[in-house]
Amino acid sequence: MNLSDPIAYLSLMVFLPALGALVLAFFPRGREDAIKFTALGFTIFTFMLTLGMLMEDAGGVNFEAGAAEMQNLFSAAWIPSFGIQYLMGLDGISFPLVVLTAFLSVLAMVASWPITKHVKAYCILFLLLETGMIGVFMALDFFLFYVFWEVMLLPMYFLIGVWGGPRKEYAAIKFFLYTLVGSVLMLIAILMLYFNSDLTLLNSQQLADAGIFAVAAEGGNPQTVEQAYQAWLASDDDTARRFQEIQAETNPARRRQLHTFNILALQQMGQLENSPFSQNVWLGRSIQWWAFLLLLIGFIIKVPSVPLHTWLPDAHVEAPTPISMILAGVLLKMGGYGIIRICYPICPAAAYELAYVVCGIGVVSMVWGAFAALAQNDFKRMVAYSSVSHMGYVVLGLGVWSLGMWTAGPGGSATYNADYWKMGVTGAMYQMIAHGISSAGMFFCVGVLYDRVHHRNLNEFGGIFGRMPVYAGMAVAIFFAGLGLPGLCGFIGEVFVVLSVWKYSQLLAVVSAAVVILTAGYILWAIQRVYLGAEYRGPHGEALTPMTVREMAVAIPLVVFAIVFGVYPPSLLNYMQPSIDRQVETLAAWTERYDADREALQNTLNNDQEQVAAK
Amino acid sequence: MDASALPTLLAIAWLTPLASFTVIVLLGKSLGPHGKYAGYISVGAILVSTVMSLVALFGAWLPNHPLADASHHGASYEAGAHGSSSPNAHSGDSHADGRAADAHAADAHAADEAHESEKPAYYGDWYALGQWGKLKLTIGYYIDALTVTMFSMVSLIAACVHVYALGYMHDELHDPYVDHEVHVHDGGHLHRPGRFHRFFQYLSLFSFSMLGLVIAGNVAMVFVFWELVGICSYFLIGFYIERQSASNAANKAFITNRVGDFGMLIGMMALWASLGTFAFGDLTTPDGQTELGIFSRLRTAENDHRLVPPPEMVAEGERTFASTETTGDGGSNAGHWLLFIAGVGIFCGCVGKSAQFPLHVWLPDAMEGPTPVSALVHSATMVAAGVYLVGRFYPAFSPEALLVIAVVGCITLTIAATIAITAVDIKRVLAYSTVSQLGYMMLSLGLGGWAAGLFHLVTHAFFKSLLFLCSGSVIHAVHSNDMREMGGLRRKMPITAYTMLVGCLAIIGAGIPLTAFGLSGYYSKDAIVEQAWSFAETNKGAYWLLLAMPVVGAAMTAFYMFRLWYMTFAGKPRNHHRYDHAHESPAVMTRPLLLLAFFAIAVGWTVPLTNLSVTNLLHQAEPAGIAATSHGVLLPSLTVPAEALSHAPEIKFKAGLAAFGAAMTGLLAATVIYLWNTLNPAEIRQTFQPVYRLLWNKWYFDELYSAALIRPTMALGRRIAAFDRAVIDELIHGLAWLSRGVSKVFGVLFDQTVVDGTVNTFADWTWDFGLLLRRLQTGSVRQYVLFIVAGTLVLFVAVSTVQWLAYS
Amino acid sequence: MNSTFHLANLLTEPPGIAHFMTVGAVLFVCGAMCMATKRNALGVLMGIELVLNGANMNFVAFGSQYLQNGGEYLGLDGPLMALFVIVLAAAEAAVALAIALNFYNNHDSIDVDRADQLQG
Amino acid sequence: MEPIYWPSFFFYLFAILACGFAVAVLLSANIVRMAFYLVLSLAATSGLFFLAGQEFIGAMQLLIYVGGTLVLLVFGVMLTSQERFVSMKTMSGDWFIGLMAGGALLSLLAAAAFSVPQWGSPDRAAVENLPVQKTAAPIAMGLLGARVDQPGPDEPQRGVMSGYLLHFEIVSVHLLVVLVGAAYLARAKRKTAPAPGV
Repeated sequence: MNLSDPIAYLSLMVFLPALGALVLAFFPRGREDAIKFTALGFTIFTFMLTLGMLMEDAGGVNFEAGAAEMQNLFSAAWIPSFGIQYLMGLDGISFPLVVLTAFLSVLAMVASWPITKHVKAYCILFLLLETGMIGVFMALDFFLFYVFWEVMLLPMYFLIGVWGGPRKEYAAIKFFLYTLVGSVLMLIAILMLYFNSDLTLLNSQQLADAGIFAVAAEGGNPQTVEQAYQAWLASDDDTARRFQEIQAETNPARRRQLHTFNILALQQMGQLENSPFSQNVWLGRSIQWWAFLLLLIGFIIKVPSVPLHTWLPDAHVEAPTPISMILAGVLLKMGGYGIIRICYPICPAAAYELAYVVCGIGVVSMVWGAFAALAQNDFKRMVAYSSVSHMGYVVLGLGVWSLGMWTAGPGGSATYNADYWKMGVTGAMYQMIAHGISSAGMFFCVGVLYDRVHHRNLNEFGGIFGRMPVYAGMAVAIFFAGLGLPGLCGFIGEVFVVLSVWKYSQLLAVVSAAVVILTAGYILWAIQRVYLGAEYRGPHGEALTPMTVREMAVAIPLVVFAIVFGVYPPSLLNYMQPSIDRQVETLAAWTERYDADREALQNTLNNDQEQVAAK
Repeated sequence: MDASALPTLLAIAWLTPLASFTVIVLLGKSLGPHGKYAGYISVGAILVSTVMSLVALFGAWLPNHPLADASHHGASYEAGAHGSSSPNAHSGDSHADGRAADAHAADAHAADEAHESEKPAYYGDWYALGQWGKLKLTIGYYIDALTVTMFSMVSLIAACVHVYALGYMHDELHDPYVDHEVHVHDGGHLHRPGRFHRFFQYLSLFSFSMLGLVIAGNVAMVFVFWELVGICSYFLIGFYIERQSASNAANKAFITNRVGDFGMLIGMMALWASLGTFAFGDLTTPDGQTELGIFSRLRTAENDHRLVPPPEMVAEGERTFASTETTGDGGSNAGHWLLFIAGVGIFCGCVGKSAQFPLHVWLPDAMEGPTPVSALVHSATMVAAGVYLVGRFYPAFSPEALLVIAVVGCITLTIAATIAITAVDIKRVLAYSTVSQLGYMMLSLGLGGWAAGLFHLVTHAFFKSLLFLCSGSVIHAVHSNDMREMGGLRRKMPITAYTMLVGCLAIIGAGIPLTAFGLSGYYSKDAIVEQAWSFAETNKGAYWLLLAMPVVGAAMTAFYMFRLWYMTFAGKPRNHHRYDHAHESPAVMTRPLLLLAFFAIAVGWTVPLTNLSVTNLLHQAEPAGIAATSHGVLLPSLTVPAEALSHAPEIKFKAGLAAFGAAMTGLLAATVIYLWNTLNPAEIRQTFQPVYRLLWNKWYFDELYSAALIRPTMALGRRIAAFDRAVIDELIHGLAWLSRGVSKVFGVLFDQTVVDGTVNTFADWTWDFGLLLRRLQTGSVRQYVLFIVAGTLVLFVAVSTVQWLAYS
Repeated sequence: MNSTFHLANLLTEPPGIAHFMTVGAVLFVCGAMCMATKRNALGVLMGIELVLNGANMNFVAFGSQYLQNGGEYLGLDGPLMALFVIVLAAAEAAVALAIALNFYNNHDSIDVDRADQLQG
Repeated sequence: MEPIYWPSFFFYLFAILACGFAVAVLLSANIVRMAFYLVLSLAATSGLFFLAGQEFIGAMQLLIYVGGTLVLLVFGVMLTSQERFVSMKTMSGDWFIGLMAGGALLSLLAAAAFSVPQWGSPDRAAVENLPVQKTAAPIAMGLLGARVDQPGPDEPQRGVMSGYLLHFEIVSVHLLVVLVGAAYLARAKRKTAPAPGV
């Protein structure tokens, strides 16, 4: 296997954990430590693979920091008759999330050591889950995306339902149903888009960008896009053949469409001037309006946002600690990732129209989650609600379609300046990573206590600082990262988002800024009730022993990253920023065209009416 | 040394405490026995900072920017008068040197003009937190005379406090440390490991954060360090984490500050959305382009450094307010409104940090922290950060925003002073005094007294840290905060007593009136009263209150400070047990006291034979354009007089006498009551029972906030959480139950509450009003006389107000 | 005229109305405070006398031609009013004293705080 | 340096005496001393009246006030001066209230006094050159109904009508009534039982 080929490297990254699951299946029962170490080995190796992309000349492919476009893009036919491809690639938006996933999987596996029940099954499911998660972030074919989405869902159901707390069945079913509803809605949207897509609307450059055919830029014979296009048409590729057939058809009435699941191609189509998704379909709304709505509901269930968030507290409360870490650290990010990768580029007109709804949902979640967190007495539930609140920032930041109508400098004409929008999206992305670290850390901190005293009642804690000073110090650091304290990771994302919102809507900006008070309120109050105080008066006080080395191994990396990302954001932004800028600039340019179109349309309508009136 | 060394020097001064913090965090207790060397590391770090700051000031700044004599009042007064429309009421009988000053005026004026736009400042970026097109959030520095002054002041005081803390926190070196204020379940006291190193770790982090705040080159960076000092304050207030009161106070402090930060965020957003920059200074990028900072954008050289919202701000304002309202010159008001929002927003942050009304409630509770913390964080430096930011951000405050600042400052100084009169906890008296003095600074800044306010910031930092450290020494000696258990201590601890007396005299502004000789507070407080006088004379009407309150406040200040001193050090010991055990503190604690006492006396002076004084240094940092008289746009009747106008001899004369008279009145009252015991405080308390109760309960702010904000918030949180549960469990039954329930509830609600309630309420009101009036009929002749007197006063005030309203 | 107050000119400038008014104010306030603080009815009475005197001072000052500086001038009305005040003060003192004696007879006390039958 | 203006000196002398004794009245707790201080204060006030050029008023002040009213007062003091009433202490709280209200009133009045420039010191030369006038006769004329200081050239009747004859009469009758009333009130009565409800 040649690892310098993206198809091999990326596939390995995705399927290595699954492979590990397969290996574990042959392990004899009873060798629990061996099973755990093997599973840990696979997660570590996956993580090494992701890190390997950061290093040049390390063998294998590498991820270039300053590049904006999709990197390591590869495609292979999977189900050609439906245009389904095995298409994957990474850019600045997905790559950090993949690294985060692999990183948190390692930590979660380390945190899984206290699990004693059905260890083998647990590890297998865990590894399958990791495959699903990484796959979701790398898949660029809608069908493939959906498959990974579902692959991730099922292990999660079992992990909560078998290894969970007292009400685990209830929580698992709830999680499953909610997510399934989201998946179904997403499936409907995918099919809507699929059956209205048409590859033949795209020109050769767009097709190349979408990975329909590869352009050999280096190596023996560098090609131009056109050359590659011709070469592709001449090949015996099934899609190319049908592409030519349709193009050759001269009678418009008999002309068919070449449907595709390719997300990148769908993005291109969605942003066309005469997008096939803009036709009216129902209730005077266009296809993309409905598709956007369905996809959005699917994704905000995952985020989760108010009012579709109630599965989260239950799932978190019942799930075992490592699963909570994964759930909060990675799964929630998929919603945000879906919105930025799928909803906005594919359905820009609908997104433009509904941007306020998205932002509104984000702000409501922020406020709602914060208020609800204030009222919780269960430590884990409190943290779960804080996730709702923090993920609200993500939705808000993704939603701000703020285009400044002025250009800086004297004498400038009114042009679209998307700087504030870029800032918002950057903030949202940053917040996703930061929340991945801080929320996983928070759940871990809860888990450390729960493992010792077997309860999570905030009112029965107190004085932990005196008993477990090192643990308490790290926990406080992580909680402060969640609180958005400068110098820790939570601050950067929050402040980027909040500062960018004003340009879009002053009202939302003010409300979102107010959340900083509530956040401080519930986090400080929780810290006070758990860590401060004279002595621990709850049950099992004797079990409060200092942190073990294993636990430190989980907590220290989280604290370190929380600090690094808080102090020096360019460490992360260098990878993210170009892709975000590119996407926002593309959409800003689209908006400019779209607004001009709408203006022209309005003028035409007015003229018509005037003519009617004149007659 | 070249001025280009300044960023390096100050960066070293700034980062050394961070290094100390890191070392202590990582090594902790392993540093010497019980972490003892952590203290030395921390002290060493702050001494390095101090040295670096002083080197920066004396070695790099002053040689390159020689000080002009800005205190030549005649000259600057004349120079300021040119820009003002107020009639020049210069009295004819000025003395010989006054005439000489007039002769100089023209030259000095020309020189001022030339320097007006050339205020030396160094600005640069270290790295960007994020960059989007032209938008850039950076970590950088902005160094001018104010920065250098603040660096020296902060590091100097921090060094004193660090050294002092070596002695004060000595108990924490014991393992186990016994916390006598905490009882554990078996009824005994809490035994815990000492946390000596933790304390110094936080102190170092605080020093780092505070210096970072001062050196910050843009608003975003200020915000970053703003929060960091907040969190250090949180840790230090809650240092005794085992005490419920301490952790409550820490939470309260941080959350209250967050409320202010919320406003600050709004102000930042308004700026960010309209100007697209947070930078204070202008930066020339390597490719030769100039990036203008906030101040240059708002006060361009073309506009003579007057505050004019740039076009993009007007555009953003119009978008924000959808307003087409026009000003007199045809422009839109929207830009000014936005500027006002930005200014007030930024000021909100300062309200939180500097404990101004209505967010002042946290500071007194913050006294739960160890006393060195109170001295450093909660009196001298962090709480002054709000004032510092107002001063730093001054060019961007519109006159209306300044009025808000002044009014808030005025309310704060009055309320805090009244509360301080009844407080019996020695540190709380000082805490309220701090709040009150911060109110003075805000007032001064708001009234246009830029240099006066910041000067008071510097002088106050010295004498207040001195006062706190003295109180710490007392607490250390008697193991109690309650002044009612002290008395006569000056015989036991003379150094503490007399250094504290120096502090008290400095804070009340003791000096020889009408001369230039006094303790540090004398100069700065007089300058504030002068500015208030100048402002009140310019604007008249109700603005006189902005003069009356500080003068009354000065009397109250003198009263409560000397009440404190007399109760603690004079008279007879009230608690003999405590008195017998009292002792003077060790040298490591008293030496910082003596050093600070020296500064409390002398920091207002000019070094003989040179122009070196804090005032002149501050004058050098005065931003371009703020020296002129400015007029409100949204509130056209508002005029903020130039600071130079307040140096007019008539104003100096009147203000000086008023301030002195007020201080003497307060001092006399305190002496009569607490030293001579001519009047019995208990009887007075008895007479003023309701007022006393109001002040004793701190105007019921805590209760009010609890009832109006905290409890509703918690209730809302519970509602929201309950709502979530209801959605899950009762999704199906919900609607039917709701529709049945609503009709029932509505019937009950409407009939019983609205209909019956209205009728009953009116009846109750009438009854209550009657009872209220009945209480006025005391039947006592003497009280009727008082009513008459009060009525006369009210009548006078009412008539003047009506007249003012009619004329304006 | 210089409105500010200069110590050096104290004895070379003639006193003006303001000076008399200040003395009047002091007497008035002392009187008012006597009324407010004394518990002895006769003390209250003395306070009233002081108050009347303070007021009288203003009449005299405004009616004196030696103090005129271009402001209001009461002319003869000033002293006449002052005269009436003095006379009525005498009458008032007589009646008040009678009341006080009566009160003393009835209550065996001269403490005005005891006289609170009008309390609401 | 201008020579000292002696009336000014005497003004300050009497002013200090009047104010000082007034303050002494206020601060003293002993009723007998208070009466004594009051006498001195009122006497000093009459001195001020003289200085203002109102000899007649000054004289009346001495006669009626210092002579008559105070004798009456002292008489009252003696009638009621039992041991427990001679010196009644005021509560500190009352002092404090009084001081605050009084201080506010005093600062208000003093500020008012100095707020009008025309009420300041007159020109010394002009004052010194004023002719000396007798005041008793015009006042007497005024009481009898003729205003000598306001002769109405075009309206001769007006000067006569603007006098104080009527007021004088009213005051005279009033004085008479007061004398009768005071005698009635103060006459010795048998003690009656206190009214119910007291």
